[in-house]
Amino acid sequence: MSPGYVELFYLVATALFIFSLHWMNDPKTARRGVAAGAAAMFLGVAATWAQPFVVNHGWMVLAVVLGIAVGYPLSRVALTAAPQRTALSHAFGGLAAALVGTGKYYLWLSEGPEELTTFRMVAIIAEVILGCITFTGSLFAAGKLQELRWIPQRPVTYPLQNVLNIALLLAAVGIGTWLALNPATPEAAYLFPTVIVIALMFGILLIVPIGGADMPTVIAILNSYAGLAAVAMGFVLENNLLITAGALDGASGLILSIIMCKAMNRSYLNVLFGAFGSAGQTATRQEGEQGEYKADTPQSAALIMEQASNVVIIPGYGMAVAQAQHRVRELYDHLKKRGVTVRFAIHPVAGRMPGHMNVLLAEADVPYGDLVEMDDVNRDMPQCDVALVIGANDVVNPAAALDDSSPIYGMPIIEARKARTVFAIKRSMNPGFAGIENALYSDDKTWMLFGDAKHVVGEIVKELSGDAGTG
Amino acid sequence: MSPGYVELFYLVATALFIFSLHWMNDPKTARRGVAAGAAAMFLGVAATWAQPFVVNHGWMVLAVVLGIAVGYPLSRVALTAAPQRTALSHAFGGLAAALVGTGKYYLWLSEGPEELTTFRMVAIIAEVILGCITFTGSLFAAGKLQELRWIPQRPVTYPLQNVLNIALLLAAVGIGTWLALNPATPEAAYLFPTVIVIALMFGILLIVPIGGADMPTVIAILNSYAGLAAVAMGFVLENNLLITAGALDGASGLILSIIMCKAMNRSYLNVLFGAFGSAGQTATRQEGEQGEYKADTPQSAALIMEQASNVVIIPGYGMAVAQAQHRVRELYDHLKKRGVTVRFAIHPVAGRMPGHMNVLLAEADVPYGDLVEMDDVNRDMPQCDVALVIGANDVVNPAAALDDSSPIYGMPIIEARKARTVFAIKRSMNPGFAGIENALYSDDKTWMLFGDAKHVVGEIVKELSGDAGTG
Amino acid sequence: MKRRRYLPPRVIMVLSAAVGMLGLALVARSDPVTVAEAPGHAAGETDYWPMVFVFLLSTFIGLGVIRRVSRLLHTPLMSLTNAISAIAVVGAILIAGPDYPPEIRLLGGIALFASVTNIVSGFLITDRMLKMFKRDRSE
Amino acid sequence: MKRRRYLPPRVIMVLSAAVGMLGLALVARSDPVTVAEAPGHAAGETDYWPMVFVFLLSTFIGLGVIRRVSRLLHTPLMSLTNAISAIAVVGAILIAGPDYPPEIRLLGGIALFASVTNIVSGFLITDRMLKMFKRDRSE
Ligand SMILES: NC(=O)c1ccc[n+]([C@@H]2O[C@H](COP(=O)([O-])OP(=O)(O)OC[C@H]3O[C@@H](n4cnc5c(N)ncnc54)[C@H](OP(=O)(O)O)[C@@H]3O)[C@@H](O)[C@H]2O)c1
Ligand SMILES: NC(=O)c1ccc[n+]([C@@H]2O[C@H](COP(=O)([O-])OP(=O)(O)OC[C@H]3O[C@@H](n4cnc5c(N)ncnc54)[C@H](OP(=O)(O)O)[C@@H]3O)[C@@H](O)[C@H]2O)c1
Repeated sequence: MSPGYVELFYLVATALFIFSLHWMNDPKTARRGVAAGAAAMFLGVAATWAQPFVVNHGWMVLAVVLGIAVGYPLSRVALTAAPQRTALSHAFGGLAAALVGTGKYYLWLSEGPEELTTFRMVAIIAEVILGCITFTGSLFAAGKLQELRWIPQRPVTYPLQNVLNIALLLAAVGIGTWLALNPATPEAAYLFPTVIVIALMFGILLIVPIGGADMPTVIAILNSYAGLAAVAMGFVLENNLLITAGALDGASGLILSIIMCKAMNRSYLNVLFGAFGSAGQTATRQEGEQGEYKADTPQSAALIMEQASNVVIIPGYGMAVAQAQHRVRELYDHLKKRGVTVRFAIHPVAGRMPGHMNVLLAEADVPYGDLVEMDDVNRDMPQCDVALVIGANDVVNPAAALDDSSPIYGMPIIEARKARTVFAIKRSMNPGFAGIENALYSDDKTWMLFGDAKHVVGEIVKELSGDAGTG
Repeated sequence: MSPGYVELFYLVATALFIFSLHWMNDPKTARRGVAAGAAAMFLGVAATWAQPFVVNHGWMVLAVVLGIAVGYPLSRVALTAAPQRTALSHAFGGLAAALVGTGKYYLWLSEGPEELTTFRMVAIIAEVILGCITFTGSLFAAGKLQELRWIPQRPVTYPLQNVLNIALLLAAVGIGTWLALNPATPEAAYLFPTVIVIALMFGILLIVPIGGADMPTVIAILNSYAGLAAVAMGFVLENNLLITAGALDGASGLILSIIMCKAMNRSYLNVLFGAFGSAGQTATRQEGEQGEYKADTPQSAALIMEQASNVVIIPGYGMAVAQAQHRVRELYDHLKKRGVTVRFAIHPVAGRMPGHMNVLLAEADVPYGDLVEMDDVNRDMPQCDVALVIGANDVVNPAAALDDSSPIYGMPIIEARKARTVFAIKRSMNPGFAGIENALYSDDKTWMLFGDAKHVVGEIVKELSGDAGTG
Repeated sequence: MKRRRYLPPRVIMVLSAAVGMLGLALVARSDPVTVAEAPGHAAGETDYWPMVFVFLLSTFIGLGVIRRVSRLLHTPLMSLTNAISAIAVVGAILIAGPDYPPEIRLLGGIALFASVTNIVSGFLITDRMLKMFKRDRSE
Repeated sequence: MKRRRYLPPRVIMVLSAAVGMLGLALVARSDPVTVAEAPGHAAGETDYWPMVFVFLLSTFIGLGVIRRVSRLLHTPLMSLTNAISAIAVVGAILIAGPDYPPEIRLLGGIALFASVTNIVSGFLITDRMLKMFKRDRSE
């Protein structure tokens, strides 16, 4: 344990971290939560750094300055790139944990092998394995999300994949256990690096079979790994702050991933090993009958919405891709001005990360009081005159409710089909993330508005404002 | 710290205690909560006892057997005596903490005074002071609640009371601090007992000026002291289970007392030092004008309720005193049978302990779905045909809402006065706990039904059943 | 059912600050004494910080969990926490059990008796009360 | 707003049991080794139990608190917890700071750089997102 004054700071920091997360339960207090979290982090760093045995100040200041130099631009990325940034950041976190564990191991090995008790070795091995998996796994996930050309988007599957992966993991754990029991053995010189290499490989192989669109769930899981790595580091360094903060993180990742799995009606195992939306599966689906559909123009859509009294806008991933949120807010403003009740129906997994639509609409200055959760909006759907689907697909797919052979059967959806009229903006009749047909588009009351979401919504706005300058 | 296997049991016990309280959030899981709590206690005892240095088995078994012999009958007391039992039990808890602290102190003093570090001494002193206060304070509170003849019910006040009390507490803390800094000093032989005696006296003097009816709040506060004493004991014995369980307890007492203070619209300090409802205060109040009132008979009340479509029953302390809950349930049954909608309006501080009415009605087999909380029932009050007030007084006193000079002004009440007709069952026009007049009884639409609640409700039931055999 | 939040963050903040201050006071006095003087315990003595952490965290959990207990069950809650406070039994065993001088063991024995009384009566009466709560009569 | 309970007690129960089993495994191996072999640490070595308690309690707090985070804020929550996981910075300082061999300090320095990057970008982007959430336009 650290000296008393350091522990006191750690205690206060722990309390602040807890408040930080507690305050996230309401948008009104959420910014205070960020301040509390930052303050806690500052206390933790200051108290640690202030200890007399910390002497390499120059070297550390350099690292901090570099960290700020890289971190600041990373905080200015477009919000559409937020998932990639989070993944990249987890990779850094995993790297840090792995490096600290490795450093501590070699330090003890050379200076006092008797310090390498079983407990500490177990913690070090756990830290290093979790850190390495998080590192490569997150890097790979970030690459998939960024749609880097040389990283396959579609799940890559091959025979015995899961068997191979599990064998690898078992190998790492096995070697780790052996090391824990014989920490100072001469073989350690190559066995410890072997564990590192296996864990790094496992991180990649774990992500390879998972489709790009499952990445948000994977990121949440990796978040919880990063937290657990910090906990293990805390056990190694006998540091309570690392344990508490890491445990909070671990819990957060766990709960977010569970929320996402539930909202997609899938199990954890299915996400990790199911290779959902793999090429083969999609192909079969594509063969299904292509429904009839009717296209319409933004102009007539504008006319009809103008006369409606109750419009529900259902945004999805397409709005994020097209960066259409600002146009959508203009549409919202114009309709409101004409006395139309406009609300946004937010599906928990619309887009590519939890809360994705909320951030985009908040960015465009839509007041969050007009964002309605799925359960509440479904109740009012029959009273809705126009449902405007903007780049959403799976989250309004009636197959989830009606077709029990569909892979998304059982996933709760926004019941756009219950509205009197439906307009759907998308670029083509291509399916969405789950790769399946959507019967809503061939429904009698549905009109398709083909085109990029930003452009189409812009056209509608232009029509409503009766002014060519708005677009 | 204890050996690993003991700590493992402690860890599981801690988790079980947390679940135990967590499951109390719903009546459906609450009994599971008790089981979890008992299991946790069992694990804690078993793991501690199983340690090899525990050798006095005969002596301890004797203590346990005696404890069971006394504890079992205490668990069979009438539910009206539940507050006294809880208070008595806190006294035992305080006693145990004080004895353990004292024992440990003298043990270390004789066997190794160097073990008496400042940290441990602070913890021992805190444990002993908290334990002693809890012991005498709870005993005295139990006596007041039991209405023992030789313990004054009314608050006893005298000049400079608070000054004296605070001086005493400061003396105990002062001596304790000095002892903590000089633990093995020869003066300890009489200083340590002095601290004990002062703390014991303080416990009594703290309770003397508090009226019998404020006892529930005091009991909750003493509960949190008992918890904190256990925490201090945990610090002394370096025992994590004592710390966690004690902290849970401390939090519980704190929150319950805050809830009660809020529901009575009073501050903590006012409860502890306000001598609320003291003789002088009541006298002044009694001089106020005695309102006009109209009495009625159970028979006509039965007639009117039979014809009502919506009856709200508002029980209070009088129902508990008269043990009328079974009769009330019969009334509820008869009215239900006739198609009348009957609900119970439960004020958070009706009766003499939080949730008092809920337990009584549950005892009489009234389904808890028909118990409505204050805020919900107040909304529906204007649609209520008959409000039947059974031995409640302060919780329906309109002065709390209307008369800003009233001592209970600002306390949220059940708005019986908004119902079309009010029947009020009590034995006289005497005031209730707060000792103030109740304008509801002199309201135009109110009819008084004088008599013991059990008897009066029995009469109403007899009338409704048209059958003399029911009473 | 709408539940009020009984402990605004401010209050919790102040409480935790108070705990922090207490800690500070202990630190200021305790560190030199223990490290320098306690033989045989040199490494273990200053390790009370984990206990302070455990205390802080359990208090947070307690506040969070108790705030969500149903109003309906406040009376049983009081007797349940009363039973839980009988955890002092662990301390009683540690004083009564070992081969200590008889007067110490006597203190421990009384404490053990008192705690067991609480355990038995506390859990039993809580269960007795809870058994009576029924959503509808048929259960 | 109706919130679902994502973690039924059963799940939590199983998780805590798992933690307990882990603990058991550690105990079984660890106690004899550490007590007997580690010189100079004899008293301190077995004291990892408080850390296990701290871990268990923080996990409970985390589960309780995160479950109540508004759905609206799940994206900022992800980046906030990402920033909090940069607490690894503390470990990085402990490796990079002392007078250790240069290759160890290098590892620590890289870890420090990586963690600081996360701290800076994590908190700033979270705040940037949260700034955008407004109840109505006038705020
Ligand atoms: N949010 C999360 O946390 C999360 C996590 C994991 C998985 N998921 C999954 O992601 C899916 C989200 O559903 P969703 O309905 O939002 O998205 P979706 O089902 O992927 O559909 C998006 C639709 O937007 C259209 N689109 C793409 N770019 C566009 C553009 N520039 N302009 C106009 N339209 C465009 C696409 O059709 P065209 O190509 O024809 O334009 C596509 O059909 C769900 O299946 C969910 O399970 C979400
Ligand atoms: N629940 C808690 O946690 C708690 C804690 C602390 C303080 N308190 C205080 O306790 C009070 C509770 O209010 P309350 O309305 O329930 O009680 P109350 O104001 O004390 O009134 C009880 C009424 O019942 C009548 N009564 C007594 N025995 C009776 C019998 N055998 N038959 C019929 N009537 C009988 C009394 O009038 P007669 O004498 O004329 O019959 C009295 O007016 C509040 O002031 C509250 O602040 C409650």
